[in-house]
Amino acid sequence: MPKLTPLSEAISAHVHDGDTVYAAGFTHLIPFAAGHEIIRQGKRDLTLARATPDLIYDQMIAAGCARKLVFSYMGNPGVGSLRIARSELEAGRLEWEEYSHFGMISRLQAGAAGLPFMPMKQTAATDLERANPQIRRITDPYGGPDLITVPALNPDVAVVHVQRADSEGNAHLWGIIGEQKEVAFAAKRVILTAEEIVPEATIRSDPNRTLIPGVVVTAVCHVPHASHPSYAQGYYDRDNEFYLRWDAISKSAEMTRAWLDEWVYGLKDRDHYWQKLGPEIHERLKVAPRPSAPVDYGQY
Amino acid sequence: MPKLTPLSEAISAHVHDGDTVYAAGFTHLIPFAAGHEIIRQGKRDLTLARATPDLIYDQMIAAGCARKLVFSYMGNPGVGSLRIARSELEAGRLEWEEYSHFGMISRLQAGAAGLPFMPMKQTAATDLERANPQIRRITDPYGGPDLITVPALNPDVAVVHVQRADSEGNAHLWGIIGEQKEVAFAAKRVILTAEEIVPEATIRSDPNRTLIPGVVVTAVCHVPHASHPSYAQGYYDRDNEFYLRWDAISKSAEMTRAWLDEWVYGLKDRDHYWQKLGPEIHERLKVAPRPSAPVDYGQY
Amino acid sequence: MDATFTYSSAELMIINAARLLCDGDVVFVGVGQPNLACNLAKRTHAPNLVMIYEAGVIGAEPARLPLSIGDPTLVSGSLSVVSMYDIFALYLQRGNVDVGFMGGAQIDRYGNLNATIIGGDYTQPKVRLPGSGGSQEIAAWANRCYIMTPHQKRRFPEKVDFLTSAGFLDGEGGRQRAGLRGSGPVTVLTDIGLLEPDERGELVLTALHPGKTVGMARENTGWDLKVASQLRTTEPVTEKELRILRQELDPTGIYLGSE
Amino acid sequence: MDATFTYSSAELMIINAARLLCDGDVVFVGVGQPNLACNLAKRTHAPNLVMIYEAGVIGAEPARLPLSIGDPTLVSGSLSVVSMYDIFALYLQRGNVDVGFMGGAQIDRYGNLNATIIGGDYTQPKVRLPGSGGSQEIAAWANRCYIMTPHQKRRFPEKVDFLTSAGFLDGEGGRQRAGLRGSGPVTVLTDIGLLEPDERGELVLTALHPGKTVGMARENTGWDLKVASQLRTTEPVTEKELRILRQELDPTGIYLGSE
Repeated sequence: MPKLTPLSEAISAHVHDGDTVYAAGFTHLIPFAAGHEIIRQGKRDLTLARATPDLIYDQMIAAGCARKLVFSYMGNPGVGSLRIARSELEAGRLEWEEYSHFGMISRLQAGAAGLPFMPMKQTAATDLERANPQIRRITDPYGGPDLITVPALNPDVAVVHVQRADSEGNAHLWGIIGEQKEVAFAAKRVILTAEEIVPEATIRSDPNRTLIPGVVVTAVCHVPHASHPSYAQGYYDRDNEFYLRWDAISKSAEMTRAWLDEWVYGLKDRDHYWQKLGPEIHERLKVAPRPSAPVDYGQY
Repeated sequence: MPKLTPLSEAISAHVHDGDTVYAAGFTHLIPFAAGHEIIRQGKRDLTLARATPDLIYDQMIAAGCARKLVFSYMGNPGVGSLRIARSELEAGRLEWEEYSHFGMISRLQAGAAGLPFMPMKQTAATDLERANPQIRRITDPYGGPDLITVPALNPDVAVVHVQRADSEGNAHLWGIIGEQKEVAFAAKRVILTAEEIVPEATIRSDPNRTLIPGVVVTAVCHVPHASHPSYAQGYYDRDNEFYLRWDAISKSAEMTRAWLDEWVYGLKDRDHYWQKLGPEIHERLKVAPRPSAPVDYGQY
Repeated sequence: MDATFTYSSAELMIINAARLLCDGDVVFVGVGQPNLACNLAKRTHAPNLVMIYEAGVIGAEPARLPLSIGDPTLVSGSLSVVSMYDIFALYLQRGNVDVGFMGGAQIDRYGNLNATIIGGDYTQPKVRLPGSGGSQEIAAWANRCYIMTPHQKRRFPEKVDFLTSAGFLDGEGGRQRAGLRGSGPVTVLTDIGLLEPDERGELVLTALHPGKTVGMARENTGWDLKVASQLRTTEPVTEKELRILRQELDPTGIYLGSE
Repeated sequence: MDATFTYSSAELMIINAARLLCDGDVVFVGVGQPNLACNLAKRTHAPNLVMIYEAGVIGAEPARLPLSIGDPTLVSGSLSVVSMYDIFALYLQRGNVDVGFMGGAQIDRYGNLNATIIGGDYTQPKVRLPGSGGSQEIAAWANRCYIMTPHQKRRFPEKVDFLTSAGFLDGEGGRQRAGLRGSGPVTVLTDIGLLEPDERGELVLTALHPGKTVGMARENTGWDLKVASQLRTTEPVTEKELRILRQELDPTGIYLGSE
C-alpha cells in the first residue's frame, strides 16, 4: 500500500476494533475527518485517549465506538460540559482513566522517548493518585523528595492532522502544537491527514519546521478542512458557533443521532461535509493572510 | 541594567569566578565571542560544561579560566584530538566529569524541566557508570528493568548565540539546535548574543520559531559573527581551515599563547576580531541565500 | 457611560483581579474572566505583563476576545508557541510562572480546589466535573495563585469533596511539607470581597467591595469565616477600568454579564 | 580511470560498507567514511536511505562533502532538524534507527568498543581518547551496527581497556540479559575482510576481500581469530562504485586516501 492513500482506506487498514486511539491536537488541528470516518466504519471497543476529549470524542462515544476514555480535562472548551462523555461516564457505561494535563502529556513524552514512564514533581493533589493506580512514586536517587510517575502511553494508532506534508509524511505544522510530535513518535501506527500535500522541496526548505518525519508515519491522506469545527492556523478559523450548537444537540439522544445521520453517516467524506456546510460558513471561517518572516538557511 | 547591553558588560556582571558555565551549541552557533570575552576578563576557576568542549573550551582552558571540564566528547570535530583539554586532563591539572552525549543532554533536559534527574534506558556500557558516581539507577515502578539516571544540570550561566533576537531576548534560531533551548531554561542566568537584533514584530511574525523566550534571558548582546570559526546557519560558513590550524597551534604552548595574545587579549571585541580576519576570509565564509518557504499564521 | 457606575459582579471581580497583577509578571491565564483581567492590567498599570496560555502560547496579544484556550487569535502575533510538554515542564515545573489563575467548583477553608467530582465517590460520582486539566500543576508550581469565583455557600465548603489542586492542604506548613513551590492561593476574589490566608493557611475575609458586608460574606461561606482585624474596603471601580473592559476588551458582553 | 582498479583501503571499506545497507534503512551516520558509504549506497542500490546525523539532522542531502558532524550543508535541504535530546530520545532510544555506524580505538573479541582511555586506569589514563559521544547509545539501541576500522592488532585486543559501548558484552545472550535493543555489531568491516559474530557473540572471520588471506587477518587480530566454515570472498570493487566515490562524493580525496 503506498503511503499516500484515501482516508477511508487508511482507517480501514490501520484502525482495528479494540485499539487504543489517540486523536491529537490541543484545541487546534483536531482530526475530525478521521474521527468521522472511524464512526462511519463502525469501529468498536476503542480506548480513546486525549488530553481534552473535545467534541470529536463526544461524537465517537455517541456513535458507540468507545469502550474506555483516557483524559485529563473533559469539557467543551469555552462552552461548558462535554455532555455525552460525561453522562456515559456517570452512568457507568464508559470506563475511564484520568490524569492531569501534565500527566497525560508526560505519558506521551515517555512513549515518544522510548521510556517506560516519566517522572514529575509532586503536586500534593493526592486524591487522583489514590484514584488511579497507574500514578506511582519513585525515590530520587540524588536524595530529594519522591517523584510522581506516569506510565508511557504508546497508542496503537495516532491520528494527526497537519497543515502541510509531503507524500512520505514529512510534515510542517505551526500554531498550537500541543502533543502532535509526541504522539506521532509514541504511537505504533500514525495516520496523518494534511490540509495540503506539498512537494518535498517545500518541506526541505525549512527542516526546523518538520515536527513529524515521514519515518514514523504509516499513512498520509490529503484531507482539506479536516479539522472543522476546530481549526487549522492560517487556513480557517475555529467555528465557535458549532461548539455552542453541539452543547444544545448533545442534550438530546435523538438530536445527537439525527446529527450523526446527517453529518457523518449520510456523507461520503470530508469534501461532502465541507460542501454541505455551505458558502456562508466557508465565508465566516475565512482568514486573511499573515505570513511569517522567512529565515535564510543558506546554500552550503 | 537594561537587557540589551554590550557583551563586555554582560560577562562582567553575570559571569563570576567559580561559576559553572555552559556555552551552548552543538557544532553550530558556538558563542566564541563570549568565550573570548571571558578570557579577556580573566575569569578563573570556572567549571566548563559542554557536550563537545570544541575549540572554545580548549582556548579557555589554555587561558587558565577552567578548574573543571564536564563533557561527553572531547575532540576537535572533523579534525582529531582536542589537544589542550586532553593534555591538561592527562596531566591531572584539570578535573573532569564525563557522560555520554545522551547523558549530558538528559542532564540539561532535567534542568530545563525542573526535575532533579532524567531516566535513560540501560546501555550496558557500565564502565562509565562505575567511573562516575553521578550516574545512578532507579527501579521502574511498572516492573521493567532498572533505568539509568543522570542528575539535572543547572549551570550558573548559559551563554547562547542565536541568529536573531529582539531587545528583550526573544530569540529565533534555526539549523542545528543542539541544546540551546534546554540550557537556556536550565541555567540560572542566560547571556544571549545575537547576529541581529530585530524588531519584536519579526519575532512575533513566527512564534513557533522562538525557541528561547525573553522571560528566561538575563542579558542580550548584539554580536555579529560571534560564532567564528563555528558558523551561523544562513549567515556565514564554518571555517574548517581554522579548525585544522588550531590542531597545529595547540601543539605548542608558545604558539597557543601567541595566538591568544594576537586574537583575544590584543583585541577589544568581536568587531575588531572580524575586521582582523580580513576580506579574504570574509569572502570565503560568505553564503548564498536559501530562504524558507513562509507559512501563514492568519489574521484572527 | 452611566456616571453612577453600575457594574456587574463579573466586572467587579475582573477589575479587582487586574489590580492584583504587577508589571512584568508572567501570568498563566485561562480564557474568560482571567483573560479579561490580564488584558485590563496590561492596558493600565502593567504594560509588560507576559500572558501564557496552557495551550502553549507565550506573550499573546489577542486581537479579538479569545473564546477558547486554543483560540488562533492567541497565536498570531504572540512571542512564542511551544508544545504542551514544554509549557508544563519548562515553564510551570521549572518555576518560570509568577501568577496562576484558578477556578473550581469548590474552594475550601484552606484554599484547596475541587474540579473533579461532587458527591458519591470517585468511581460513582453524583456529578462528574471536567477534572484537573492544568490546575493541579498551576496550583503546585506557580509563585502565587489567584482564585476568582462568585461567593456562594455551595462553592465554599469546609472541605472539598475531592482534592484536585492544592491550596494550603491541611493548614500551616502543608505546602512546605509537600515540597510545593510558591505561596499558593494568596487571594480568593469574589463578588463580595477578598479572602486571604492567615498564618495558618486558613482563608479569612480581608477586604470587602464597596457596599458589601461581613454578614453577606459569612452567610455565603460554608465554614465559620473569620474576619481580619484590619478589614479593608477595595478601591471603587473607576470609569476608566469599566470603559476599557466594555469598549475595548469585551464589546459584545460575552463574559462581562455572566457570573 | 585506471582499468586495473587500484583502490585504497579506505575505498575498499567504504564500498563494502555501502553494500551492507538496505533501501529504506534509517541510518545513524558519522562524518567521514560512514557518510561516504551511505551516500554511495544512496546513489546505487538504496535511493530511499534516510541519513540521520547525531547533530539532529534527518534526511540530509549534503550538496558538498561534510567536514564535521555539524556541517551546515547537512542542514540545508534536509527533511527535519531536531534537538539533540530528541535525536537521542525519539530516534535512538525509541527504536527508530535501523543502522548505526561505529568506530573506536579498540574492538574486542565480543565486539565491544573502547573510545575512552588506553592504559592506566580511568582517573589516570595513559592515553585519553575523546569518549563516548553518541556511541554508547547507538551501540545499545540501533537495530544493527556496523564497525569500520583498519585491521591492526592494537585495534583488536582480546578485551577492551574500557567498555565505552556494548557489543555482545561477555558473549552469548549478553545483550539480551542487559535489555539492549537490536542485534548489535553484526559486521566489523576492515581492510582485510569481514568479521561477524557467531552464535556465542564472538567475532569470527566470515569473508576476505579479494587478494587478502586468513593469515593476514589472524596476524592482525589480538585474539585467536576463528574462521567461519563458509569463508566468503567479497565481490570485487566495481568501476562504477569507484567512479561515484571519487568523482561525485570526495573529488579532492579528503577521506579516500586515508585510513
